Amino acid sequence: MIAHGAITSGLLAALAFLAPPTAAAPASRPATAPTTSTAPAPLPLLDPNRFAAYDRPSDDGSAVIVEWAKPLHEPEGISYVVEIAPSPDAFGTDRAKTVPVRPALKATNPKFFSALSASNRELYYAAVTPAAVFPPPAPGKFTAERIDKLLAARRLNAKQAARAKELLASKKPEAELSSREKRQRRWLGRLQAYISKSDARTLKARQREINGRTYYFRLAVTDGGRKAYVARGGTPVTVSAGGRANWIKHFRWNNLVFALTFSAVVMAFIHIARRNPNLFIRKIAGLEAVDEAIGRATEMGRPVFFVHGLGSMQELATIAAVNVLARVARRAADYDTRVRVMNYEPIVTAVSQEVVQQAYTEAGRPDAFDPDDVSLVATTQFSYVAAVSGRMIREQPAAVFMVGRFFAESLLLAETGASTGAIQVAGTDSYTQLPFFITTCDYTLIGEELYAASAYLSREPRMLGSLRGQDVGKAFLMIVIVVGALLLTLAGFFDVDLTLFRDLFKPLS
Amino acid sequence: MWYKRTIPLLIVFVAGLLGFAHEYVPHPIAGRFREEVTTAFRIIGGFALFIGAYSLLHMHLTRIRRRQPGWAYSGFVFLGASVMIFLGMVLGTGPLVDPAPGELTAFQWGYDNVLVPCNATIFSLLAFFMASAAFRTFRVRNFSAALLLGAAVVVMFGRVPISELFGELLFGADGRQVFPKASQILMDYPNLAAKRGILLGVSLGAIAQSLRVLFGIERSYMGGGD
Amino acid sequence: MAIPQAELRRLAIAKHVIFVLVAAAVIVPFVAKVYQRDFKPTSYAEDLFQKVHNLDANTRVLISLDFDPGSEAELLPMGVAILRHCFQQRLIPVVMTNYPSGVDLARTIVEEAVAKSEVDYGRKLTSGRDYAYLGFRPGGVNLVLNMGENLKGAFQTDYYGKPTEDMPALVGVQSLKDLKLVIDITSSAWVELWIVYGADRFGFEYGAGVTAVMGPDMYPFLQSGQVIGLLDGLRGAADYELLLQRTEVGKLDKTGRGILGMTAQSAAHVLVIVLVLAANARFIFRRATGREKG
Amino acid sequence: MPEPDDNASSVRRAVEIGVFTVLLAVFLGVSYYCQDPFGLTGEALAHSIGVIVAAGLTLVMYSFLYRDNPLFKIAENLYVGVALGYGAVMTWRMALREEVYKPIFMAPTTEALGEALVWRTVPILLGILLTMRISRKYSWLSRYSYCLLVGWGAGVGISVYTHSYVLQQLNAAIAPLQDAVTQGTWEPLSGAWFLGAFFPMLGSLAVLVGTVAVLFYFFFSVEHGTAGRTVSKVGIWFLMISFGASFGNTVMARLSLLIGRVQFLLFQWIQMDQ
Repeated sequence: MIAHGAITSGLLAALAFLAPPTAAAPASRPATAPTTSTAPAPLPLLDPNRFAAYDRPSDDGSAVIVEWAKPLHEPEGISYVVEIAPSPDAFGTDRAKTVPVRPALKATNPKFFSALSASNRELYYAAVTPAAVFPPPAPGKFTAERIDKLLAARRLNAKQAARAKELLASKKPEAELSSREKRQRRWLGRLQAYISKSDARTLKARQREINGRTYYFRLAVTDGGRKAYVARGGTPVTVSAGGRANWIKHFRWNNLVFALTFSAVVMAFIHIARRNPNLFIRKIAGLEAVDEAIGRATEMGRPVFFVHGLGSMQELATIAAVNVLARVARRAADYDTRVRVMNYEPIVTAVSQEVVQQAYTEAGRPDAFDPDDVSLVATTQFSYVAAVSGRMIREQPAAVFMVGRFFAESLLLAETGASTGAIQVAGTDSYTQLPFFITTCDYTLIGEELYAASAYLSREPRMLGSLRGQDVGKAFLMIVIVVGALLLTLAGFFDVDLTLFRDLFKPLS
Repeated sequence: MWYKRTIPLLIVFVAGLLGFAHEYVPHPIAGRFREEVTTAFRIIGGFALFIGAYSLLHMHLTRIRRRQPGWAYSGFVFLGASVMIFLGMVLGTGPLVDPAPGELTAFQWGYDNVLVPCNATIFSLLAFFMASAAFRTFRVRNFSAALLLGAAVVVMFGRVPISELFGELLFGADGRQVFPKASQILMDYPNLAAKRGILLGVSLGAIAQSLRVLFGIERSYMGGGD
Repeated sequence: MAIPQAELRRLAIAKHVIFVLVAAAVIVPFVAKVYQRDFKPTSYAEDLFQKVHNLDANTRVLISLDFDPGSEAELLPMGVAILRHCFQQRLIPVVMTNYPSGVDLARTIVEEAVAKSEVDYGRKLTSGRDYAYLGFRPGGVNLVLNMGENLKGAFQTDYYGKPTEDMPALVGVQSLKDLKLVIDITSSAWVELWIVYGADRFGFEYGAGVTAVMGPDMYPFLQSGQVIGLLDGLRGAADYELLLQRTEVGKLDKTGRGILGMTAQSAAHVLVIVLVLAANARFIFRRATGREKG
Repeated sequence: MPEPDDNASSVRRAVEIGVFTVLLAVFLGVSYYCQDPFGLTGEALAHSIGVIVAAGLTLVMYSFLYRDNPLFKIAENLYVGVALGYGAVMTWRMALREEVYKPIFMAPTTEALGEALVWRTVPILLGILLTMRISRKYSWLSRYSYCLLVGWGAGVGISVYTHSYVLQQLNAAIAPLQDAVTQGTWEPLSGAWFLGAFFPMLGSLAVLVGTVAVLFYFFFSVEHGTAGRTVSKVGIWFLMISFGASFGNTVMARLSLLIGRVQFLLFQWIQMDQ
């Protein structure tokens, strides 16, 4: 034992004498052939204390990070190689692999590393995927041998194996096959697909297992010929790490914070609105148009049309439309004006009937309600157009409300309504149809204005509260956009680095 | 009540929480979980397609049964549907085998020559109605409508190649791009700004809507009943 | 104020006169064979074209044709042009659709592009090797999420019933993460679903072809880089066809539906513009003279 | 649903029937002359008849331009039915056959069958539950699967909307104004300065102002004072210009569809040379 130790220390001494061995050996080469070229610049020395390997954070365990300090002086034409070995004593044998890596500064990758830390601006990193370096054996092709193996593993029975082999060997062209043979071939296709699918799954599991093992790393800098290891006292430094699957994506923190904060605000306002349904919400100008239009219809003694569009009862716009209808019907009942509701959807029809009946009851004239005024007029898009347009021309309504979800029919309906000279009020969140309403109607509730109008009328806490919550979100966005743009503009003029500020809102995935 | 409402609402909440949380987990388990869940949803989605077909047929059937106005036309819905199902499931390659590349079956004939022309034509009708509305109803009622129509005219003109010839006629060879450029500027700046504003607002609305669903405040998607 | 019956009848006549004018504006350019074949492609179409043009041979490009025959006129020429470009560049297009009613339309597009490209580039194109047509699967956004984890699991067979597992056209494509470029051609919200549930999560570059109705809505995504190139309506298709023809002058046939349609499009637009201006000039004049209320 | 014009005079109806008969004859004549179906066999015959049917349906659809009529209604309903049938067949072929029938009934080995049963039984049961929606009595059962879909969608939605819409757009919106300036040339008032620096900066400023003003227009929590009204007015201007752009593009889209049909009629039905 002692003798052994002595030999080791002796060797170490000898090595120290020759030190640095790795750098010295290639460096001496030009000296032996000084005539061919001038001596190249020495390879940079890398700080062994800042060489490390660790699991890549926030990932699925598929990579290990190797990091080292960027040398102060980095000559042209040098590159870095990482040596990876499954055990510390495997270096130098064929069990260790050498991988060229292209390093980047840690600060340039905000996904995995913080740009805040000053040291990240001088540290290089490279990601190594062990399964790519030590690939698991590829699953065999689907041959007779493979079939035998599958048979041995009892994944096929003898009959299946025999049939598969026979089919595999058959070279009969597709056109000559009988329908039974064709069916068998399709079976073979399915079998092959099934086997390759399970092979792919096995491969993935093996790769994951390989990535999870611990590996040993050495780093060297090279100019193509010479190679200098990161060394301490002449010995290459070995670091070790393995890939681990992590549980949180740290780089999505801004997403998480926004989502949670915004959710909390919305939920809080819904809660507040439940207690106080008079939560302030600005009056929507379009709602005055509703009263005006009904007033005019009363003066003229003509009906009011309420056109629902094609939306189903699940859509926000339709829910909002029903709230607006409640108001329209109530006013109409007060003034004793007839309201005709044009429906496309059976469920919306039922809900609308209820709402109109309720309005008449509230106005104290339940007997004035005629269920036929709220009817399902058609079941296809264009027959709806034809039916509603026909009624408009015949009955000449004084006011037409088009509220809800609209598609291509909006233009035709609005045009017919305009041609009869009715006052038209529209409201929809179908942005593609809004241009037509704006140019043909006297008043249009645009997108969220419709929701706001509905919340204003119904005082329903969930609508009211979430509208207020969204307003807080909007205020935040407006402030960030204005302040952000100004800050960045000023920073540009005064040459201040505001990358950090921008990273606050950078979405990473 | 418990089975009809409470458990479904619990399912919404738990499924939603898992859907939300797994977005922040890099562990392969999260990926595998997503794969399994989305595979399951694809299978469920196949059944969902039938509900749409059923409710449409049911509606037309009711129309025929109750002799509602125009009920006879609903017969053509059944005619079209049954012929297509017959061609697709019985004739030709049958229900189990797919056609080869380039092969024409009676089913595809029906698709190409009935469904395609009808579907493609019905929306082209709007070209006519739009032109007539352009003359009869689109009016510069106020400043807003004037801006809208002005922008529309600029875009309509700039988007077609004839504007390059007009430009050349008016401003010489260098002027070919005047009108296309004008429409592009309109798209690139004011249009972008407004669309972004709408997008931000609408997405906040969508998030709020998701939250209401998640916490069982919004239940309209569940349909009627207790 | 009710409009008198005489006025209504006059309006109805005006309507039918306009219908005839529109039909004439659209038909005459084809009958007279007046085609404007020279114009400057829009920059966003050029961006998409260059992106496809600069991919290495054998790169897999996923093309999702999410529309039904209702938008065929605008979107079919785009699909054909992009697929032909892929074949020209020896890329391997992988085509799918999210529309059950568009399955055979997408097949038509693929087969048309294949037939034309076989003539143009003089090589036999085989399904499963030079291209893949996967067809439709239900699931909506869940399908996209599923493809992001395991594409071949989502599509176990292609449209023609062949298993995808060993398909040469899909070698190296385990999931959406392995793709460099995805192009969605659509008439619906799918364009945004592919951004939200696809491009932003799985890291591929994303180009879009949309109907003109949706074109203006795409600008926020173009500016933020979430969409790298855009074909906007029939004009977008014409732009792409033009760019493709310029790469091989005289070799490709000149019957691109987009380019041919541009003259009719021009004529019809001019008609609509004249109608809008004339009607509003009359309106403003009458309002100024007090004959019509604002 | 009464016809919009069932009081049309019998004279008018007679004229309409006459014109229709003439048009039908013309259609058949043109079809015969251009397509020559009787001189063909096999696939060519199928193709030629297909073109005639398609052209006929196209023209029937356009008869709606004259007025709503029975032929149009027949075509519209037929189309709805064909679409339905096509959808049903495709649902079977590309969804249920691939996801349910094949893995279970056509499993290549027992092992594959076992795997399919393990992973697919629950989703299939949930799918069947979903179809309970069509029953009045048991429709509540469908809630179990529907709630799963809706809940998952909502949960994933919160995260992805925050990512793709809010953060991505916010990140693009807070671009500094002078980015454009530094790219351009610094020779104030020269042509190159206007094009390279001034206009882009103006553009960025317009985008900034427009985005904020539009957001403010949809802000409902405060009563708009004078300043508020001004900002929200600017917002509405931006909205109007963008609606104008959408309007122009929509006109373009609809005309493109018409052009597509005209191309079909001229080049495939009448077989005009291109």
